[in-house]
Amino acid sequence: MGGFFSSLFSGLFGTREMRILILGLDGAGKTTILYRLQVGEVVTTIPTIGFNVETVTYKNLKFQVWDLGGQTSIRPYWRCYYSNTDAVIYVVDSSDRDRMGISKSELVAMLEEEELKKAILVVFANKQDMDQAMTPTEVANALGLPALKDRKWQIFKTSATKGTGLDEAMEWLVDSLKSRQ
Amino acid sequence: MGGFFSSLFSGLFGTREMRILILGLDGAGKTTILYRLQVGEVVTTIPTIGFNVETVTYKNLKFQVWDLGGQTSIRPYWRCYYSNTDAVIYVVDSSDRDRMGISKSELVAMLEEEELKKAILVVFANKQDMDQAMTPTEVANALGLPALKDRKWQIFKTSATKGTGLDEAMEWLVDSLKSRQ
Amino acid sequence: GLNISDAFSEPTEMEYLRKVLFEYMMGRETKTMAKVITSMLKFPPDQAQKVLDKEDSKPIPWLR
Amino acid sequence: GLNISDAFSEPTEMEYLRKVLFEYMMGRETKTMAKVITSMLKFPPDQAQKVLDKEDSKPIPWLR
Ligand SMILES: Nc1nc2c(ncn2[C@@H]2O[C@H](COP(=O)(O)OP(=O)(O)OP(=O)(O)O)[C@@H](O)[C@H]2O)c(=O)[nH]1
Ligand SMILES: Nc1nc2c(ncn2[C@@H]2O[C@H](COP(=O)(O)OP(=O)(O)OP(=O)(O)O)[C@@H](O)[C@H]2O)c(=O)[nH]1
Ligand SMILES: [Mg+2]
Ligand SMILES: [Mg+2]
Repeated sequence: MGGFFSSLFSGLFGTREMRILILGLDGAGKTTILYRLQVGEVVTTIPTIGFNVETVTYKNLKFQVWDLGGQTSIRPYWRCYYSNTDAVIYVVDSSDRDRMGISKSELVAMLEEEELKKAILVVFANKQDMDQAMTPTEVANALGLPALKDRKWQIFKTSATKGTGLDEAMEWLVDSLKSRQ
Repeated sequence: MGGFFSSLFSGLFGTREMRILILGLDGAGKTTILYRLQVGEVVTTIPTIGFNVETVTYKNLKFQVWDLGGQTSIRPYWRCYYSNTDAVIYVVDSSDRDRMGISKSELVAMLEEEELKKAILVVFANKQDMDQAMTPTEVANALGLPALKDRKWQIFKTSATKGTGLDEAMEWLVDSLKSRQ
Repeated sequence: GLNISDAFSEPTEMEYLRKVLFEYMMGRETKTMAKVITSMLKFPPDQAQKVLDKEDSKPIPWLR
Repeated sequence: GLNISDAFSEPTEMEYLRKVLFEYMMGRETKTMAKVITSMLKFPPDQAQKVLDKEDSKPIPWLR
């Protein structure tokens, strides 16, 4: 899609489907979140080798939401999906302390990409229902979020399986997308 | 392409381009032959990883000629090209006595395919300019041609580099295709 | 799934796949190329069939 | 050419490639899928570019 039509459609807010990517390491809960958002239920997932793409309607806004597989060997192909992306939902398994560093590297690499320069970032500190879960503040620090420049971002504590925190996060995202215009 | 249009066009002989495959082991001389037929010259070849497809005009007839790479690892994919084939030019390096058995197996496997049931077979006993070259009769026997059933076939001695024998072979092929109906 | 190194024993196959895919993606001889691709990558039969049916439904595949 | 076992260290990649190719061949999200394919199979830059240009020239790729 050329930039001309993109701009035209961004102008007529509400006409163009917003494009959202759900990214994060394998097992973080991306697919669970996608279907929580779409059908409001917890579905049984298998590791995503490829992607899921669904239309999600939230507060009368339509989103085309892409949930990409997060396994190590297919992470390098995330970048092929960046074009025309309005927002990234970055999902972290808050109980997976060992891989917080890897999660940070992937996030940093992603945010360096030109095509995502204007994308809004929402981090889901997921699996908050687990005992060992790091707090959102701990997660934010581990990912280096406070140091981010020129980026609209926010972190939310979520539990995709319990269904907590998702609404607040989506509400913030919708407002941010709208105010960005 | 559906069978309907194929038949329709076969009926209007001369309208449909005939489809010809050039097959044979790697190094047999297939690509050399293709370009000999098309431009009348010996071109410098490299092993074909993939295929070459050219339109060859012979005696006012147009052929779509496919030259498929013959290396062991890509031979299994020859069969993907069989559909709607009118004739197969099977090229043998007559000086390659060691691999005559392999060449036979590949030929036999090919002729068993349903999609080639009606295809005419022309064998080029190629590289006749070489001292160690087997005679066409020897090649024919080594390939088991005399035992073929329900198959219109002929063998010709050729040298693609010297340019000998190709005319006779093509003449026979054209006549056979015409008389076939 | 199959390991790709089982599927492709030689670099030749990789180069071949690339060549065939390129032709397919450029819209040339797509039906034949589709057969090669689905067969090289061992598509499950139902998916291979869907792909080939799709080819047949393409507009004006004149003497493809 | 590159050996495919260098290119794909894991069976996961083979399955991923199959999935992406299937979507591409079924005509879904072809531009994005083309990017993944040319990048997984390490198309030479000029060929990758040709493929992507071809995608851009396809009729009515509405909000592709
Ligand atoms: N306890 C807990 N488990 C969760 C939560 N969210 C997801 N899970 C579980 O985590 C596992 C992985 O979830 P998925 O949604 O498949 O993970 P993914 O991020 O899509 O993983 P890939 O597809 O491999 O990239 C599943 O067993 C989920 O049920 C959560 O908030 N709390
Ligand atoms: N002496 C002699 N050499 C020939 C003849 N025909 C082909 N060659 C040579 O044989 C070698 C292989 O020829 P190609 O035409 O590339 O063989 P091919 O059958 O296309 O091989 P692949 O593409 O690997 O399947 C080249 O060096 C040719 O010049 C011939 O009639 N006589
Ligand atoms: Mg998943
Ligand atoms: Mg050749």
